[in-house]
Amino acid sequence: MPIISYREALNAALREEMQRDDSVFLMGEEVGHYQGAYKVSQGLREEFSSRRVVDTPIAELGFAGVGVGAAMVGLRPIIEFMSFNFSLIAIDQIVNHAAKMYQMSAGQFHIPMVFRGPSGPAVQVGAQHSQSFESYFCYVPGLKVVCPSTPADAKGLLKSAIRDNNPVVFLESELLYNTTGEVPDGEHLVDFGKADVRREGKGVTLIAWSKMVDVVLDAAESLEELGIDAEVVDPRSLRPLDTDSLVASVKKTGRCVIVEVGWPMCGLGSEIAFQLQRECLDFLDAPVERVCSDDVPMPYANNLEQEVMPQVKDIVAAVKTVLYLD
Amino acid sequence: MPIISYREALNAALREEMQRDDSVFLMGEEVGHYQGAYKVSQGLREEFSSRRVVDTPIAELGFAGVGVGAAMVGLRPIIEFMSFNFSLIAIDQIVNHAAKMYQMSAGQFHIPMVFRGPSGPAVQVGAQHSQSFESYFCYVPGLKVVCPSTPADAKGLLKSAIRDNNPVVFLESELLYNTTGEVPDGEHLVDFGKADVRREGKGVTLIAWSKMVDVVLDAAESLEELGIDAEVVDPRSLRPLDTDSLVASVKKTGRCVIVEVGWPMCGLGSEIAFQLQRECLDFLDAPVERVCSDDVPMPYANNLEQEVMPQVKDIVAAVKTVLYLD
Amino acid sequence: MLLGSMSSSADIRIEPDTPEFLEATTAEELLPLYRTMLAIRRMEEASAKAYSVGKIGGFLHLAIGQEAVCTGAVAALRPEDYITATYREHGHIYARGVTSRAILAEMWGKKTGVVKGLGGSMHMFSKEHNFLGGHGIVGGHVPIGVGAAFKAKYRGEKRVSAIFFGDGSTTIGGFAEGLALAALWKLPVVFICENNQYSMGTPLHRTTAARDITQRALAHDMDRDRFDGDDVIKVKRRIVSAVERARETSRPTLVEVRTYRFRGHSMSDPGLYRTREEVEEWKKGDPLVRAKRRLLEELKVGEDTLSTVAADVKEEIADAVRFADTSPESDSYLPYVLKD
Amino acid sequence: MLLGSMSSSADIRIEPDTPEFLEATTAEELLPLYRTMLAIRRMEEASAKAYSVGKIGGFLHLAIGQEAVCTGAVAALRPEDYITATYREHGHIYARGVTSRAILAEMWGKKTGVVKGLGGSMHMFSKEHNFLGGHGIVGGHVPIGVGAAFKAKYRGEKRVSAIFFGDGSTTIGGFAEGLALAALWKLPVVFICENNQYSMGTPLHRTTAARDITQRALAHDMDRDRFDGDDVIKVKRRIVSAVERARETSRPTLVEVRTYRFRGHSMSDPGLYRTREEVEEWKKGDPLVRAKRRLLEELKVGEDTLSTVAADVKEEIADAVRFADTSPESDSYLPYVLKD
Ligand SMILES: Cc1ncc(C[n+]2csc(CCOP(=O)(O)OP(=O)(O)O)c2C)c(N)n1
Ligand SMILES: Cc1ncc(C[n+]2csc(CCOP(=O)(O)OP(=O)(O)O)c2C)c(N)n1
Ligand SMILES: [Mg+2]
Ligand SMILES: [Mg+2]
Repeated sequence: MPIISYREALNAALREEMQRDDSVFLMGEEVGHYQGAYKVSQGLREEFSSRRVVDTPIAELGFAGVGVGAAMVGLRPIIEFMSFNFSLIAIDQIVNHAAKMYQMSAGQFHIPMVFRGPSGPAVQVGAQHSQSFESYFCYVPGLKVVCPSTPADAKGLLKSAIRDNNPVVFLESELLYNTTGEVPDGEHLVDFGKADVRREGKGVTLIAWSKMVDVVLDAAESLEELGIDAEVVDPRSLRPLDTDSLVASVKKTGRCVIVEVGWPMCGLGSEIAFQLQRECLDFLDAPVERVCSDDVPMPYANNLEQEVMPQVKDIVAAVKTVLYLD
Repeated sequence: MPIISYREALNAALREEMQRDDSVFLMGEEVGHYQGAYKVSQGLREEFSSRRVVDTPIAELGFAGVGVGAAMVGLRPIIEFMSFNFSLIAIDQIVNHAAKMYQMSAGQFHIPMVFRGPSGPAVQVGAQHSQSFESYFCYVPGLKVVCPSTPADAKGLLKSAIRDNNPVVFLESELLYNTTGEVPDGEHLVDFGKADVRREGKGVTLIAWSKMVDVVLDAAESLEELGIDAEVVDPRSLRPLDTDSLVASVKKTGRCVIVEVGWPMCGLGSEIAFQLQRECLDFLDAPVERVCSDDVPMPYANNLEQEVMPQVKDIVAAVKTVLYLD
Repeated sequence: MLLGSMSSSADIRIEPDTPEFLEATTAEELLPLYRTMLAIRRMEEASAKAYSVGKIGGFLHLAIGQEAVCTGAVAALRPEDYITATYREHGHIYARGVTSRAILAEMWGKKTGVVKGLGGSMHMFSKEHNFLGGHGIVGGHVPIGVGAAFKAKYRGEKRVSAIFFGDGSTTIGGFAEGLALAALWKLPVVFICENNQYSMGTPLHRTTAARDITQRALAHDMDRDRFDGDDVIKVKRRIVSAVERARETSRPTLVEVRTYRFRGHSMSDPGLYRTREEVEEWKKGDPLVRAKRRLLEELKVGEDTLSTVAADVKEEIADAVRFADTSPESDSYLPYVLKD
Repeated sequence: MLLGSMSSSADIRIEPDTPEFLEATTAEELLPLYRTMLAIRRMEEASAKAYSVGKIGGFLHLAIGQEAVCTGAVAALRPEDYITATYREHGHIYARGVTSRAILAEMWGKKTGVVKGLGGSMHMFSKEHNFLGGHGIVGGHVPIGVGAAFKAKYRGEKRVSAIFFGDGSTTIGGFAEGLALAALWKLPVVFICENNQYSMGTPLHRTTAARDITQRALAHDMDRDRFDGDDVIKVKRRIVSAVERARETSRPTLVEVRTYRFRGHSMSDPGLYRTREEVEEWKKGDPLVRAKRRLLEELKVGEDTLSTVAADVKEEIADAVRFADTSPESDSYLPYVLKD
């Protein structure tokens, strides 16, 4: 299998789906002439013309709404947010319009569209550009939410998202665009609602998604040195969430640490913890722990940014807590 | 103590704080000439003039931002959203600006302001007007979130919110505006971060806020008939959250049902459940349960709306579950 | 009269209310439009009544007084054209061909409603009629209507997207962005502002510094038009010219139609912010009265014909009410969360 | 030249680049402005260098080429006036009086930075200087600046709020709403669009259908002005008239200043969307070159004076770099989540 980057995998998914179906188009700031702020859409305007790779002015609410309207009448829009931080400006279109149209119209209008772009902190981009809003989108019935952590999942989940008949919020990570991995050529679909056990283990379950999977895998290495055998599970799609797989892992290990780069309160981690305690309270040998970013707006300075974000050492410490070590 | 309505209690808080401090002003759609869409600001324009009771055009993002700017330079704005459903349009100003200004400016600019208005479903107002966003605001460091369930708390918490030096999201309920209760005249402040045990009991802890407290109190009556002795705790302020009181109650009862009118996934209920299992796993005789609205956009028809929202019978059923009855 | 996009706003002419300014018409054209307006009026009167006895819940926004705008504008469109509207959309969807039965049953929250009781008064949709709703967030539907026009252009279809909104919507960002994108991309949109002088209790002069809503078009060199909405034929003619420009040259137009709602913003609004005199003054321009007078006086339609129309409408609405009353309650909403 | 709000946009005149159109000035006035511009240029050159070796992280947006706009505009304001700006704000905050030490230390993420390393390049604030930031969400700061003007009027203070933003910000709702509210409420705002022809890689003609950004003012009968931003004295004069109108009559103005950034949008942008010729053409209007020429040729300032200025600026920036280099790392951010 060819080894390509997460960015190239996304690009391939876009290209293949646009080749397959003329109703698919990409719209957003700098997606065309500029080739994408993060070059995810590299070459697409040349291949598909400005009709299908549409540069927009800075008007997130407006062009997200244009996507909703176009989806109602039969197109399959992919709306790129240059960063999901800017999706807050457009969230009314996502939550109040895209997610509700199918129900409000009693099934007459469905919204086959994707909102995608990088989410979560990058490097030193400050408080307004370093946020994670998984839980905002997961909260809303009518939306699906996915979050690939590998190039192969990036491709397979994006292709599935584009073919889905519902609005899908597709959260990428700027920090992952350059990571590489094996990715199947051509048709490669990853279904939603299927977690991926990235590492098997019996001592503790570590749950993470997107960029945090890498950090957690590193932590698992460190833990191994300490003789702790960690299982790492990546839910991949957050809504629908593959609770069964998460529960199965925790039933096996009896302990769980959820690692997310967002803030603690009302993050997706709490939801997962709720579900775990409900489904397998009697299997829990310790409370479910979570490691999140500190509960602060992201500071700019590099040292502080590192302090804020979950690090291997924080994960190791949390694992020791649930193992009642130290 | 005089008995007044929740609406009048809010009105009194606004009036008293505006009398006390000229830097306090109220801004929003129809707050002045029209006396408020729900009459919360009745009479205020007559007393304080249009300078301090400012009618706006329909431009939630804009006037929320005007509030943030005015707060930066020394005023204490109260921004009314005619409904918190419309706060989504303005949420960028709340999350990206109001909540972050103090940190981004390294403490130079603080934002002493209140965003207030009705939140949650009313009666048959449909999918776009029936939403609850507690968890969106609770997620954000830099915000405080409060949610009064009684007239006395409405007054005391609103006065505290107006005096707070941070942005406070103040969630009212249209369904509570007409409820009445004893409210102290004049100076009456309720501190944030102090839960209120609305009913003592030993058999199960029921946690609810805003309008759901009434439903839960009704459920407690029904439970009493079944011989179940429920404790009802209203956190009142959701961020900061009085985890200690919630934990104390659950340590006593060993069982907990959280009732919220929002959707299940990533609601505040999951956060509370996370904290409870972390703080008192060994005291839990059953998993923490939650009763939420069904995970759907709100339908219009009255019978369906009732089906969607948490009812006494749903709460009773959940309590039976955590008591392993039936 | 189409205003060239370069003219300054001072050029705008509101036509005086004299017969010479009425657009020529025939009984064949006007009578069906009159019938539509009358049916909308009677339907809304019936819903007001139903609301007061609790058969309808939630918010109910009536357009009584404004019927000529939706009726004339919808008549200017072809069936394949798209329509997007606000919560005040009963007239638009009726004019588009959805039955009074389906509309009233919807407000009653019944299974037989146009959206099976899931949407209610504010959220009616009909795919068959290219009617894209019925929306409750002020300004939110504007980009959606622009999206429908985007699709028409994308597909090379000669279809127009008509977007209706109130005067109060013109300050919100969603409207500004929708307008800007349609202008930039030259999309076949007709933006139709139903300027009924108020957004809830706020008169237009407290909503905007401009004297005229079509000034917004100047920012984008967009075509614009502005006129009184009391004469349904005039509305139709003027909108036709914007529609055909959109269809043939894919250029959007911002149209402002001056009108008035005779009732409150919604059923819960006593309308204290307007004087009785003001309301009475506007009622003199009642589009139904006006159309009826033209039919009788200018177009020589007999009283008996109009009586037949009135009786026919009365029976239609009575039947629709019976239908709504006797329809089964709405049932499950669960199939409509996610599409397979 | 102030454009009356009623004039059609066709009236707008971009002044030709000939000496007769230069506003009269003196060496006393121009020399300090020149020094400011030079310091901004050198400071930004130093930060570009620091970025390339990793001393600065995140996004870094330079305004090299645009210095006359912030320098001239800030000179038109009084210390009590408020300023709100974008992420491209180094020049504005420097012109306002914050030291190059505090600015560079901020970009370096140091404790001695103007916001203690918490904000970085994009988020600088100085309460002492009535400088309200440094904001990263396009359009988001516009209503905030309007809010500062609201407070001035609320308190009856004769203070003006100047809001800077790019050409690309003019399509977003936050800008539209801020503009509309300032017009409606007659607030003392000067909206200053730094039209550098591009928003990232998008040229203005792909951002808006209008030929000119000040057309947006026509929608609100707002005063407007539009001119080239290469001559710092002209910028100051033209902004002064808007500022004084705001101060004296509480009327907002929309000003568009045409300018150009010589570098990419941010450090990571190679700027492939512009031709070398285009960039070279604009560089001929370099505001520093222009000011220097005027000082030498028209105002007879000696070469030696200018050399002294250059040396002085060089030393200032070298010192600031040393200061930033040697300052301690930023420490705790925790005290800045909630104020007591
Ligand atoms: C974003 C948003 N803000 C506020 C409201 C509440 N609201 C509903 S209708 C309305 C007035 C709208 O006035 P206008 O646009 O003139 O339309 P009209 O009702 O007169 O037809 C308001 C403020 C809303 N639905 N959406
Ligand atoms: C709401 C929002 N959308 C997108 C961006 C990403 N972005 C940052 S600057 C920029 C271009 C802005 O162009 P312009 O307003 O002309 O200002 P300039 O950078 O030219 O000074 C974009 C798209 C953002 N910061 N905020
Ligand atoms: Mg109106
Ligand atoms: Mg620009």
